[in-house]
Amino acid sequence: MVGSVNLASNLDWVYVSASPLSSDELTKWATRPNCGAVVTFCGTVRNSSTTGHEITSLEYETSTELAEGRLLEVVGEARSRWPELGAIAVHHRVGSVELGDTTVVVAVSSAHRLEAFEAAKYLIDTVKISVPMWKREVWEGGSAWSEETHSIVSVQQQ
Amino acid sequence: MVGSVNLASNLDWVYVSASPLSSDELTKWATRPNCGAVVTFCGTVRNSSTTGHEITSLEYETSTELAEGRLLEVVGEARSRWPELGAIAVHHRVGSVELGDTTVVVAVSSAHRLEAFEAAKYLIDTVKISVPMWKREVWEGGSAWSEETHSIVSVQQQ
Amino acid sequence: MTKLLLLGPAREAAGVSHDVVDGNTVGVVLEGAVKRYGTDFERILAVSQIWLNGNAADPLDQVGPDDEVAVLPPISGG
Amino acid sequence: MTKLLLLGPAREAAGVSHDVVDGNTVGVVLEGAVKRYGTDFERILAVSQIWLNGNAADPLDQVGPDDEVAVLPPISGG
Repeated sequence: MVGSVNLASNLDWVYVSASPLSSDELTKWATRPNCGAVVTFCGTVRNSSTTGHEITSLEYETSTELAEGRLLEVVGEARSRWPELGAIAVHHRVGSVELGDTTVVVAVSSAHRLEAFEAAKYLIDTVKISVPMWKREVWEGGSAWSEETHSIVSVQQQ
Repeated sequence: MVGSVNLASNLDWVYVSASPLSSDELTKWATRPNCGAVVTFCGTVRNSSTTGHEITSLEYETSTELAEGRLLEVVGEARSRWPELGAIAVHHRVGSVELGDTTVVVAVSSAHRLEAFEAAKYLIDTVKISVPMWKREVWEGGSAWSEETHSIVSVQQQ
Repeated sequence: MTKLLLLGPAREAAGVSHDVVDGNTVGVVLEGAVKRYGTDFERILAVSQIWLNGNAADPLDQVGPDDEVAVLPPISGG
Repeated sequence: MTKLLLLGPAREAAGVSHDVVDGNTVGVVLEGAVKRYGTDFERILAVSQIWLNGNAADPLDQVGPDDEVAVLPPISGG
């Protein structure tokens, strides 16, 4: 198990990885005896472009240290908003990601399902706007930065 | 692939099964090229009882035909509420289910994540109140029907 | 003669999950079931939903040998 | 002397991801970076966030050789 884990609790696991992500691994990791609900979100590369090209893959770039630090902040904010949560895992892919492959996975467990749904939605919404992560669209013969951009916002702003 | 599948579209898959459920299988099945988001919900047996005993497992009983028919109705209602959904899968376990094991899995894909979250929540909330399914709590030396009961409601009522 | 499907606590009270009962309406079939299974079953029937071939039924609905009347007590969720 | 981390379009405009630049405040370090990398970089810097050791920075923040100034252009989500 790699990535930045809050080892004291073994309840928080964030990871920025150049290897394929396994939503199954996160779902199983988040499943706990006192938690009846696990909500998992997978974001995958779909055939939709901001630059008008027929994209074949995406290329994600970041600083692993800064991105994992910000992911832990997002997880901490989720814990303060939903103190009854069980385990929280957020993994984000970097490097080249093919069409259909998973770029981000969030898994949250809780005794009851409402908080797990709410927290999973907050986590992915906030990861998308708060974590430093740059995306290049790659097509046959070229590539360019995604044209849908916005400033990084704090984890409290979502 | 077993269970009641809407073969015309290959987009709806409901299943009532006496074998262990695989949330990974449902998540992978629901992942489609035009869908950037997949939300998966797993409900697991937790150590919490309505009868005051130290439960070791749950025993689910139903009519597979009636339950799968109702599951297809729930899926149909979700499609009419969120027409932009991709694939929808709902599997429910019957028979004896151990502590920590999965009793129900919902997986929904969509181009964008908001509808996938909303539909997954509607699906599990409605499955819990609309699908005929009876639960016995089993402990060392005895068992009894769960004491939290309510009448079955229609799939539109949620 | 109509097929009867008994589920959960109704199955337990009746002692069987499937049966065949005389009657040409849902109501008459259920009266025959109460006569056959007794007061424990009657108490559960009073709080149950009745489905005919998978849909909510009325006591006056006509039934024949190919129809299935199901007794669905309150459920306990997933 | 302070470490400089350049990300995404800032990295592309500068031609390097890591560098070392003279200066005892965040502002002076960034002026040195503009002088070194040119106007493409300057244009991106104008719309970027600046972090110092992982937190939002002010141009007047003091920096030394163990500090890292990061230039974070607008992001494109996950």
